[in-house]
Order: sequence, then C-alpha cells, then structure tokens
Amino acid sequence: MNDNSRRNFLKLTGGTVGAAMLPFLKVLPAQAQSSGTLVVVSGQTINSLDLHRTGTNRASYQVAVNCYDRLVSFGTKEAPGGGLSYDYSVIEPELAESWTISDDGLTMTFQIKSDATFWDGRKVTAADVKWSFDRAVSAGGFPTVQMRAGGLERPDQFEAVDEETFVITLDRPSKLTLPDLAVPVPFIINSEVAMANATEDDPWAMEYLHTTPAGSGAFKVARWEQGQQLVYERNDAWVGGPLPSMERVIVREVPSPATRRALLERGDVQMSFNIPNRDAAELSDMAGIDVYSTPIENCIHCLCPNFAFEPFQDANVRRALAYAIPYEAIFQTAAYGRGVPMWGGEDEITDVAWPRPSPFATNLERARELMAASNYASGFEVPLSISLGLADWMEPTALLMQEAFAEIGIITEIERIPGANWRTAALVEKSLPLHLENFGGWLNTPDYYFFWAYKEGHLFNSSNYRNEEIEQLVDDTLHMAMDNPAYAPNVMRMFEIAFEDLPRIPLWQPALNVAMNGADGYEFWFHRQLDVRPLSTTST
Amino acid sequence: MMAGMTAPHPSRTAGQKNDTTLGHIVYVLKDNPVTMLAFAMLAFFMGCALFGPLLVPYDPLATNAARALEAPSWDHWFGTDNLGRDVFSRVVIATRLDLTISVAAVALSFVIGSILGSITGYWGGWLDAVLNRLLDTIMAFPLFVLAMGVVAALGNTIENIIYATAIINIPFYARLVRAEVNIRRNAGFAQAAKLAGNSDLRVLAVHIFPNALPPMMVQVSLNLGWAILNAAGLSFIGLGVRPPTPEWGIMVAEGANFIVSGEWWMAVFPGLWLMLAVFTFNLLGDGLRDIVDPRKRT
Amino acid sequence: MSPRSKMILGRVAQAIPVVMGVVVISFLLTRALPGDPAAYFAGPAADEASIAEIREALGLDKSLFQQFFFYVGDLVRGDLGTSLTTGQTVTSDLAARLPASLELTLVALLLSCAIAIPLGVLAATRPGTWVDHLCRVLVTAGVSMPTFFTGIALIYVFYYIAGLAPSPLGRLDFIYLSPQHVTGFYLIDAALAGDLETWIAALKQLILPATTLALFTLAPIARMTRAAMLSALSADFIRTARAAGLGSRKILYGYAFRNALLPVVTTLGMVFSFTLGANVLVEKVFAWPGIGSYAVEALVVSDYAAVQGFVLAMALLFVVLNLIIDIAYALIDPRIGLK
Amino acid sequence: MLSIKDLSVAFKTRKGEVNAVRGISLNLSKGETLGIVGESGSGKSVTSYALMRILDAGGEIRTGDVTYGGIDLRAASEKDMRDIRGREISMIFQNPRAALNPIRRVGRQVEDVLIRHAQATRQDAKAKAIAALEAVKINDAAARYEAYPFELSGGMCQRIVIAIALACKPQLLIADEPTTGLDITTQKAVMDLVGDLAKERGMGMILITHDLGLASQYCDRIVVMKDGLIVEEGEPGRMFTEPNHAYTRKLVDATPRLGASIRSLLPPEARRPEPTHKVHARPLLEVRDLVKTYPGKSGPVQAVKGISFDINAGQSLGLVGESGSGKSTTSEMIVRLQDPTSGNILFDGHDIASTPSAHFMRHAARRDIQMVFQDATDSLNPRGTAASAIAEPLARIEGMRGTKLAARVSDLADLVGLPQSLLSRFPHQLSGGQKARVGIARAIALEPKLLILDEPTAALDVSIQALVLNLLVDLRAYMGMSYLFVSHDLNVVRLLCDKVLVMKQGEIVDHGPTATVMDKPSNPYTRTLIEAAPQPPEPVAA
Repeated sequence: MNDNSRRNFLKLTGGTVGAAMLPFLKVLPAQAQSSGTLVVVSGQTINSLDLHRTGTNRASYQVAVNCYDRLVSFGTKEAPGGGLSYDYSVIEPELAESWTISDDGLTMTFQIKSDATFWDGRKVTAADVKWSFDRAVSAGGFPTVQMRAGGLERPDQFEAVDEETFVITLDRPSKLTLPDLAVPVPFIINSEVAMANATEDDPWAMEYLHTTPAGSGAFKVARWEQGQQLVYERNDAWVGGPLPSMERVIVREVPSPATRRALLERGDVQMSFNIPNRDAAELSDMAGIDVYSTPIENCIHCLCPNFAFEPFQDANVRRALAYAIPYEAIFQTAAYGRGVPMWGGEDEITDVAWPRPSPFATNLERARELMAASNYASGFEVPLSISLGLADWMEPTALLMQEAFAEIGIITEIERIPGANWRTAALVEKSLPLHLENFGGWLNTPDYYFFWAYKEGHLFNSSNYRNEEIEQLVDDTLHMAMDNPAYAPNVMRMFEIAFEDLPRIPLWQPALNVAMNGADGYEFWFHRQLDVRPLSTTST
Repeated sequence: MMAGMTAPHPSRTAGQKNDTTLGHIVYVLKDNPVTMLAFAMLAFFMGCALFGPLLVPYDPLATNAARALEAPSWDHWFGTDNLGRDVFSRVVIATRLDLTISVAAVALSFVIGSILGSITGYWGGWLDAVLNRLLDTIMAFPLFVLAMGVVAALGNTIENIIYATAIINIPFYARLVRAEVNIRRNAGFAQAAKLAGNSDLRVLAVHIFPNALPPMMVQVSLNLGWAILNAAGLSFIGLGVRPPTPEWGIMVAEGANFIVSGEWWMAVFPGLWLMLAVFTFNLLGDGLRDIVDPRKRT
Repeated sequence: MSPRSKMILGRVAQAIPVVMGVVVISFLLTRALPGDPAAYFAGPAADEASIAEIREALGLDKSLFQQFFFYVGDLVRGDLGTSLTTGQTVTSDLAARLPASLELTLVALLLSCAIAIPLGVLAATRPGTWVDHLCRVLVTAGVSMPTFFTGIALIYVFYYIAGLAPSPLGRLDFIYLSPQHVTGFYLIDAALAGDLETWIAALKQLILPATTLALFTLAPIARMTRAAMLSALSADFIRTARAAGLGSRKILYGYAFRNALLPVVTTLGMVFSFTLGANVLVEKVFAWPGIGSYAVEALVVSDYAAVQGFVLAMALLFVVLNLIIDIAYALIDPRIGLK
Repeated sequence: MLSIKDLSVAFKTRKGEVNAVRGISLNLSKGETLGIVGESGSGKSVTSYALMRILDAGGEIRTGDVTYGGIDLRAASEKDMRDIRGREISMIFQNPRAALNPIRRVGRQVEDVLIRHAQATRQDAKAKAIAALEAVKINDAAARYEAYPFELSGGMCQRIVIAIALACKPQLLIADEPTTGLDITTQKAVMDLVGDLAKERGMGMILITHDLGLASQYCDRIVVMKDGLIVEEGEPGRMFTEPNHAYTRKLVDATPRLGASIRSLLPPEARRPEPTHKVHARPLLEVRDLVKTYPGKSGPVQAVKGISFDINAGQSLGLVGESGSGKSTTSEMIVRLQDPTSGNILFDGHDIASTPSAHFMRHAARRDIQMVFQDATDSLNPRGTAASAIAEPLARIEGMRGTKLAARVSDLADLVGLPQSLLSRFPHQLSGGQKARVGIARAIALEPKLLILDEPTAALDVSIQALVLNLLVDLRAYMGMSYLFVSHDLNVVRLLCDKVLVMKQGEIVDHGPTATVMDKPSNPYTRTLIEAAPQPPEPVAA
C-alpha cells in the first residue's frame, strides 16, 4: 500500500473518529465514497489468489476474474431478475484484439492487443498465453477438467506463433471451446514473473502465485488478509475493457449473515454479495436498497432418488415422490419466492428452453395411487440427506418434504452431512439413497447439463442413473453446434426421458441474490462470483 | 475450635422434626431465598420435561407455511418460526431432550470421574501420576473444540453429544474427588474403619467417598448447566441434534439469523428458556450441597 | 528461591508427556474425522484422477502409522503443515490469529475481573444478605447466557438499533489499516505506533465481543473470590488483626484479600484456558479472525493440519499458562515450593 | 481499670437465640492478673470478645456496660475501639500459628500494629518491630523478622503473637487459652514470659483457660464461669482449699494433680471404690528394635529409632513425650495401621509385624488390638450415626447382624455410659465427651486384649476427662484389658498407668514403674517435664 493512500487512510480515520462522537451520523459510507472506495461483504472466504492451485475454493475464483484477463469474455445483457447479466451468446475480446476460426473449426488464431501490459509494465505476449494455458491443462484437478470440457487437453495444442499471435489446435470442433476460453480458468499470467519464482518441484510457481498475483487485469490485490478482507486496487493501465470507476474495492468476509445484513441496512457497506433468499425478499421492499435476484442459468435444485436404492428403481415410487412434494410451500419457505418454479410445466415439450418446469405438481391423491400401484404400497423408510453447507435452503425443504412423504407412507429421517463429507458421500460415492442436489453448469447449454448430471458415472449424476439413449444423445450433442438441425430434437428427447425416468426431480431454479445500498452496475456471472469491474457507487 | 462459637447444644430438641431429612431440606430452603427460587424453577423444568408433551398446544413438528414467522400472539405465545411451527410448543418439548442430555452426560462423568479420582486419591503412587498426566492431557485440549471433534468424528447423534460432554467433564470430577479423598485418606474415622476390619476398598467406598459428596454437588449442578450450554453450542455450529427435533441450541441458532429482520421471537424465547434452565442449575449447587451435608444439620 | 525454580523445572518436565499425549490424540482425532479432504479440496467437477493426485499430495495415501511418523517428523522440524481451508501454512495462520484471540480473551478477562472480584469481596463481607444474593444471581445470570446468543443480542441492540457500537467486522473497521505488526495485539501495536485513532478503533471493535465473554466468565471468578474471602475472613489471623486494632481496609485487603488471592489465581487460569477454547462461538458471531473460528472451520472440513496445529498451540499455551500460575502462586505464597 | 457490669451476650443460631453470657460482672485493677476458668461453652472467651467488641457474626451484646479507664467500651464508636484495641487492650489467642497471617513476614505483621497506632513511622518501623521481638525474648530477632509463620515453631509463633499484642505497650492483656496445643515445656516458657512481662510493665492481664491448675499458678484472682454465669470468685489458694460452689469443687477435684487418685477426680458422691486390675507376669506385647523411617525431602527421617519394650497381660503402660517424640508413630505401628521399617512386634508370642497393615484386617489378632483415637471428632465418620460407628467392628469382624447387633450396641452404650437416645445421632450432634464414649465403645466392642489409647482425653474438659479416665479404669478391670496409654500429661499417666516410658526424638530416654519415674525422677528430661506441668495446690482432703 503506497504512501499517499496511507495518508489518505489516516485522513479518513481522523474523519471517522470525529463522526464516531455522533454515533447516529452515518458518515462511513460517505467517507468511503469520497475516496472512490466500495465495500462489499461476503460470507465466503478466499483461500488462494491462484485458481489453478489445488484446493482453491470457489470464492477465490473472483481473483481470477478481477485481477487477470482471458483472451475473450462474454457480452452483457439485461438480466431477467433485473440488473445486468453476462450474455452467453456474445463473445467479446478481452486480451485478444481479434480471432479467426478455420473453416474446419480445428484451428483458432488470436491476435493479442498490442497495448496490453502486465502490472509490471511488460507487454503481454503470446508466450505468456501459451505458458498460462499449458499450466491450466497440466495443473490437474478442476482447471484441467474445465479446460478439457472445451476440448483443450494438451500443451501441444497451444502455440505462440509470434509475440502477438496465439494459435489453438483442436482434435475436433466444439461449440464449447470459445465459451470455455471465457470462463475464469484460462486466465493469462505474467509468465516471466511466475517462472522467476518457479522452483524444481514447483515448475508452475503455484506457491508464489498463490499469494501474489501477477496479471494484467483491471484490479491488483492491494492487500489480502486471509479470512478478513481482500483489497482490490485499480490498474489504470487496463486495456481489457472500460476502466472501472472504483479506485478501490474492499471485499470483507463476514460469516454471520445477520451481521452482513445489518451492515448493509445501516449503509456501512455498499454491497452484500450472495445474500440468503429471505434477506433478499425482505430487503427488496426497503427503500434505498436494490436487490438483484438473478436466476442462476443452467442450475436446478433437485430431489434425487438414488437408483442404487431398491425402492427408487420403481418408476411409480419416483413419480409418487414427484407428486407428493409440496412445491409451492417449499418455494415460499425455503426460497422465499426468489428464483423460478420448476414444476407444473406443460407435458408437451416444444422448445429447448432449459431449465424447464417438470410436468409434475403437488397432487397427494395421484401420489397415493402411484404408491399403491408400486411394489412398495406399504411404504418404506429412507434417510433424506442434506448438506450442512447448504442448510439454509436444504433444511426447510427437507422438513417440508419429510411431512409430505410421510403422507404417502415414505418415512424419512433427515441426515445432516457436514460439508467435508457431502461431496464424497453424495457425488463421489453416490451413496445417498435420497438427497437434495443443486448442480449448475457453467456452460449454458442443456446438453452440458445432461453431460454432468444424467450420464452414468459422471460427478453430478448422484442418482446412479443410466439410460442408454441418454448416454448416446449426450455424446452426439455435446460438441454439436446449436444451429445444427439435429441439435433441437436431441435435446428435447433428453428432456422427455429425464421427466419420464425422473432420476432428478426438479424443484426450482435458484437465484443468486445481491443487495446494494449506494452501489450500482452489478453484473451476474455464471460462475456466481463477484465481478467488481463494472461496479460503481451512487451518491446518496 | 473457637470457644466463642460453640454454643451448647440443647440436647432436648435433638431427635425432633427438625432432624428428619425433610425437615432439614425445608430448613435449607427457608435459609436461603435464592436456593428456594432455584428449586422452584427446577420443579418447573422437571414438569416441562415430564408432562411437556401433554401440555403443549401444537405439534412441535407440524409445519404450517401459511402461518410462518408470526409474531407472538394469543394462539402462538412465542410466535411461529420460518416453517410456521409453534415456537412455544417446540421450546417446551425441547426441555426433555436438553435435560436428558445434560443429566446423562453429567451422570456419566460423575461416575467415571469419581472412580478415577477415588482410586488415585486414596492409593496415589504411579497410578496417581499416570492418571494426572492423562487428565492434564484432556484439560490441555480446548474443551469445547474437543467436544466438537468427538461429535464430528463419531457422528452427530444424541449419544455422541452426551459422550463428548461427559469426556470433557471427567477431569473436573476426578480432580475434585481426588483432592477430597486425599485429605481424608488418613483421617481418624478412616483408620478406625480399618481397625474395624474394613478392607481399603471398603474404607474408600463406604467411609471416605461419601464425605466428598457435598463439594461435588456444587460441581454437578454447575456442570448440568454447562452441559446444556455445551450441547446448545454444538447445535449452534451444526454438530448438534438432528432436525426437526426441537432443541434450544438449534432454535437459537436458526433464530439468530432472523433477529436482524425483526423476527426476534424465534431466537429470544428459546434463548431465554435455555438461559433460565442453566440459571436454575447454577443456582441449585449450594442448596444441594447443604442438603447432602449432614454437618449442616443440628 | 532454588526450590522454587526446581519446582518450576519439575512442572516443565511434567508438561512433556502432556504435550506428547496431545500430539497423539489430536492426530487420531483428526484421522477419525469423517469425509475425504482430498475429495473435498479437489474442488467441484474433479475426477477420480485429480482426487487421487491430491490425496497423494496430502500424503493421505500412506498408512496411518506412516502418516503419524511424517507428522511427528515435520513437528520436530517445526513444520505444522499447510491448512487447506486458508491455503496458508498453519504456522503463519496461528501467528496471525492467536494474538487476535489472546487479545480478545485477555481484555475480556480484565473486564471480568474488574467487575467480578469487587463483587465477590462485597458479597463475602455481607454473607447471607440481599447484597450477597443479588451478586450471586447477577453473575449466575451472566454465566447462564449462551455466548452466541448474547453476542447476537448485543450486536442487534448496540450496533443495529442504537448505532453506538462500530460495525462488528472483526478487529478493525475496514477503513483503518492494521497497525505495524509488532506483537500482533492491535491495542499494543497501535500504542507503539502512537496511532491514537487506530487504537481507539481497535478498542471499540473489542468492546462488544469482550463484554460477551466477560459476562460469561463473571460467575466463576466472583464465586471463587467470595468463597476464598469468606474462608480468609473467618481465619484466626483476622481475629488477631482485629484485636490488634488494624483498620478494616487494611484487614480486608492487606490481610484477607492477599490470602484469598491464591484460589482466585488458580480459577483465573482455568477460566482463561477455558475461555480461549470457548470463544469459538463469539469469534464466529463477531467475524473475529481468531483461532477459535479458525478451528471450527478447519474441523468442519476435516482440515487435518489446521486442527492439529490449533490443538497443539492451545496445549502449549495451556502448559505455559499453568507455569505462569505456579509462578504467581510462588510469588504470592511463600510456602509454595518450600514444603 | 476495667469493670464489667451485668454483661450478657447472645448469639443467633439456627436453633434461635443462644445466651452465651448471661449477666456477669467483674472488675480488674491495674497490674492485676485475673483468671477466667471454665469449660467449653462456659462463655469465658465470649466475654473477652465482647469487651473487645470483636464478637463473631451473629453475636451481640444485649445488656450491661463495659468501662475501661473511664471509657464506655460498649458505647464507643468503632473507630475509637480500633484505637483502643492493640493500643490499650491487647489479646493473644490459642493456636498461635493460625493466629498469624501465613503469607506475611512476621516482622511486618508487628510493624502493621506499630504503624497503625502511630508508634512508629515507615522509617523506624523495622527497628521498633525488631525491638518488640526482642522484648518477647526472641533471640536473633533481626533474622526472625524476615521469617514466615510456617518457618517457626508453635512456641515461637506464640511469642510473635505476644509481640504483636504488646508492641504498643497496652495496659491490659487478654490471653485466651494461650497455651492450648503447645507442649508442656513450651507452655511453661510462654506463660512465664507473659507473666514476667505483665509484672515488669505493671500491665493488667486476663488469663482465660480451662486449666484450673494453670490459672492458679499464674493468677492473683480467679473467677469460675459456667454456662455464661460466674459461679465463684476468689484467690486461687482459697479456691482449691475451700471451694464454695459445687461446680468449683467439681473442677478442683477433676483437675489431676499430685496425690490425687483416679477416683478422687470424681465428685465425692460418685466415688465408688477403685477396682483393682490384675497384672500377669506373661508379656502380652513384646516390641523389639522397632524402627520407622519416613522418606523426607532432605533424606530419610527416623521417627522411631529402634525401641524395645514389653506390656504384660493386664498391664497399663504410659507412653509419654512431647510432640515429635514418635509416640504416635509407635502406637500406630503397634495397632498395625503402619508398617515398621524394621523390628518385631510380638503379640501373644506371634510376630504381627510380618503381616502388612493393608491385609491386617483379616489377621486373627485384629480383634485383639484396638485403639481409641486422639481426636474423637475426627475419628467418627461425619455421615454415620453413633450406633453405626459402634456396630462397625461387630458387623465386619464378628459378622453380627440385625437385632443381635442392635442389642450388643446398646449394651456397649450402657457400658460406656452413653445414653441410648444418643445412638441415633450424628457426630456433630454429640458433645466431646459423648464422642469420646462412642470412640471407646467402638474400641472395646470386640473385647480386645490390648487397647491403645492415643491421648483419649486431650480434647476434653477436665470434668469430662475425669469421667472418661474413670470409665477406662473400670473397663480395664472389668474386661482385663492391657492399655498402651499415650499422653503428654504426666499427671494423667500417673493416675492410670503401672509403667511409664518417656520418649524423646524417637528414643526411649526413661522408663520404669510409674511411682519411681514420676516421684523420684532420675532422668533430667523427665524432671523438666514434671516441673513444667502446672501443679495446683493440695486441696484439703474432702
């Protein structure tokens, strides 16, 4: 932190002390604004500044977004829930000036902006891009997997032709490649700085970049106190997009949602990111506070009956569940009406819109009939598993389901599983007979969703579902261009099977809630992390 | 022995009402209003624990989305929670569970601690040394975190909460009993008992240990209260009892998130109830001690 | 003095098996924790291969015995490993967070003593009176409040409604810079830096959480003070002092109190180590970056290194604390270490 | 100088009011030494606390007035009283070690008083304190000044207490049982010291004691108190020769002294002829080279250094010695509560030392060797009734049960003169004498051959002691038991025992028939002991 800002801060503190004498005077935000500072509170904790590092958690992805650039980025559009949203259909340049794709779709050539520089003033070169991509595909774990989704698998696919020309060679064309370059993972690192700090057993400088980013992004990290706050400071030389209006953005970690809400309401912070549905519902009625609840694309909260558990191999039982669920009550109590209902859709599937409501709706009569028709007319007992990490929506949901299922003779005991074992039990071992699940695909196409959630053995197919036709359909469709005539029929067929077999019973499409008090310019991103670049403060 | 205080005992009154256990209890209660209060509250909570299910107006588990988050009113004295469940009913029902947990846990640690403490306090030697190190080791753990660890490791069932709470309490009892036994191990009456043909074990069990009870009573009552807080704390972190089982800690934890939005009743009433229960046990101690202590009789 | 120093050395010797015990137990405890850290930290969308990779990286593919062997080996080299939750080395985490917890706990205890000890003395001088009962009821009420509840209530009242307290945002409001790191205690560091504003700001952040903890610790201290004072006041030497015509405050403080101090000091020690573990919940509520909240997070995600490091640190602290108490004892009571 | 008129003091207790002092009047002139003699509960101490206005909680002066040198002490403000206490009137207490602040250097404690009463300034306080210590004949006072109470002997502590009391040269000294708990020799030294100081300073003194002998030796005038009333007043000599009040006579009789017989301790009406006990030639107990060493901080400590002696069947052996002489250790080894380091204990010819004490309860001789403990209170389980205490050995060793047991217990109660009604009581509900009786009943329940009596009457009032001693004599004759009578009080030993052993620092320094050892002591140590014991004047034969 440089001198003038230090002095700046002292001036500030002087001011606040004076203000503190008159407790009711809310001068803090005013002070913050005058110095071009925006304060955001969030419940998540950042545990690394390097997305590629193993063990880096979701919250840390925002660093990749805000401090690094990718070759390309997504466009912006009006979001359904109000405010702005990224636009999956529009790919915009970020570090790349322009790009061309060969007719066979196997070669992509990028021209890097010639005025793009890293924070240390060095020019961004194709070599840097190559090094960064190599790193992404070699790091293992999530980044590698994500790269692979776009058909980017081996270093030899990347080539730095000259300083400003970067070429990607694909094994097969895919509609996912270009979008996959716009996700946080393939961000571009200052390879010289990185390599200067690489070691024998740490060739990718994981340890160094873990605490000290070296990029070209819109913001630098001024200070990072793990578990407390991350302070972004603007990089005035940024060429990746319009220069952010905020000089400094402070992301403060506050675990207690109640406290976060209090801070926002009192205007001590300008923004609270990812707030509980209830707060969203209540705050949205308050004057001076803007709440954006953006339905999360390609994400559905589901109830998953596990096929490994005998009774759920009986289609009637699964459908009985689907009819027994008190959708509306759950939607109101667990989600406080934030998000999009995913029940009571029409039976006829005529479009490829996704997520889409299931044809089911609460109907205990129907449910009872189905149970009677099943091989388990006398009912059975089964644990209903939820994750402690997601208790805020899962718990009320589970409680209401428990009551409803008891009505049709399915006795459930609610099992709360700590965050650590949740993934293992639910997704890796797929051992939970009946549980709630909330997969959301980053790349916004139905087939991408089905790839992860309906294909056997894939991580989010926690129901151990297998259907030959689905397997085939997904493989065919995954990389198929959307304008391909076969695309729509395939996808709609998937929908039919999905609602027929019900390995996942849709509940609702969740919303990402953000509340702002004196801030503006929030934009929703599929990665559900905060992009601070477009933010600005509004004078109150 | 100060001559000043030894008022002569008028021997007539002896063997009269005042001498019976009941009379003694009555005296202890009369003697100290606070103890009186404590016992009254204890009776109240016992009542809730035993007859709660018969008394409560609503099914504590029955949700009612339509009437969620209602403020206290005539038909919902403590209001309703985010699922429309009656907070009052849940609070009352929870009494049984919470008392069970604390009593069971304390009983467990009491028994184990007493045995360990007696043995080491009476025989001493290497056994004493070893056990002391062991107790030190347990004490050296941040107790609450140890409890968390145990529950996390064994899984969060009521039994495990009880075990965890018991484990972290054992050292206190062991220490206390050890000290109490140690000062009496060469007392005249202990030696007399040996002359009367008692084995060491019998001297310890029949003659020495009972004399350690009065001071332990204080510890017991304090721990009963503490055990409740402990269980509540575990629930607060999410390592507690399973929903929808009503439990004070969980209710406060859930309610906590609603305070700021003005639905204070969800947290405040369970919180107060919990506090009252702990309060009761904490006040109980001195009274209990006076009751089990024959020297307090005249 | 030499027998005393001998006693202190003895204490240190006694502590060694304790620490070893802690090491073993904490290791076993963490390994008993459910869940597969590797799978958890492989992050979303990780496949079997990458999970295996991480498992190997964490050395979790080895046998328990091997793992313990390596763990102890690292310990000897002073390496506590790296926390997966925070991504930092456990050593640096503790270094950063321990002062926070210590500062909070100490301030809380100071506050608590400032109230509890006078209360205890007051009650002891008027046993059986309404004053006595009132003191008892008051402090008991304090200890009966679940800290997490008290904390939230205080925040709601003093910050949210009254706006008297600063925003409950950990150790410093975000517009302040943490003072130059010397001791890690913000109050001390700020004072050293001569930065009054920061000092006041740090203090303001401390008030609510400290009060919460203090309320909780009043009872044991007050109770013990009362008991100790009662027995001291009924001692023969007090009668001697009275018969010699000494003034009542001389008797109360010069004679009775100093004798009553011994058990009080012991209690203080116990309360301190207990609080240090128990402020887990308070830290959670006040977003206090201390070791308590650290431990909880680590425990919930089975972050082995972090949990073990935390427990070990606490154990060492506990040992040191007991040493300090013993020394305090020896200073107060000439009999200690000589019989 | 001091006059008390119609003083009465009451205590609030659980059983309501207890009148500890019920309207007493007495005067003390300058330089006079007044003895207040009475048994526990007579209100003698309360009187002194009352006039110092340092009554314990719940106590208050009801009527009467106390004037000292013209000042009305009852009306005086607390502040004035503080100036009087320690300055005009001082007090010394029993159990000197407890009477000193354990964690304050004794010198400083003396200073506190000096400074409080403006007798010294911060600067010269130390010098004056040392002077005060020297005044009570503490040699090397400068070094003692730095000491803590726990580093000093009981006698030394009492000197310190005296120094504190006399530091400010008060005109009146109240000594409340100043020598209880001290060895005879120390007792004498302390009393002589106090006496001399009083004389040379022309200081008035009130000596409160239960020991008529002691009082008569050091006082110009004695008042006898009973149940809060003064029953008699007069010069010690006259008091002994022609006591007016029955109670005084009772006390006089009960006080063991030269020429007294065991029966003469009792009031005349109670004196039945003394039973004779038969002493056989056959040794019941033979102790050979008995050694006990304890592991001490600084090397092993030898408590008993290879002593040997016999007790014949039916014989009573007195074991005399001051604290630390090893007499208690010896008795505990013989009763098999402790294991000797070396040496033999032959009982009826069998070595019982070979059986470790831990297993001795199953030994055949267990029932034959029993013990009456020194502190009756401490020797009864607070949670058990008198009956259960007496029943214990019968139930455990005899295996007696039910009505048979109950019958035996009540027999024993009769035997030791314990009212049946008290059998259901808890120890704290019994008086000292009653507790002693329970202890004895328990000890003789199994009709042992050898009974060890460890200072059985030390904690008792003289009148009770008289009864208990006589009880023991009767039982001895009735049951033909042998006694090992451990005591520090030679007068008592003289009355009870056939043979005497004098122990000092773990060794037997003198032994022989009681008559020879006591009446013409050859051994210097024995002689000092005898001389140290207070000798009340011979009463006229009643």
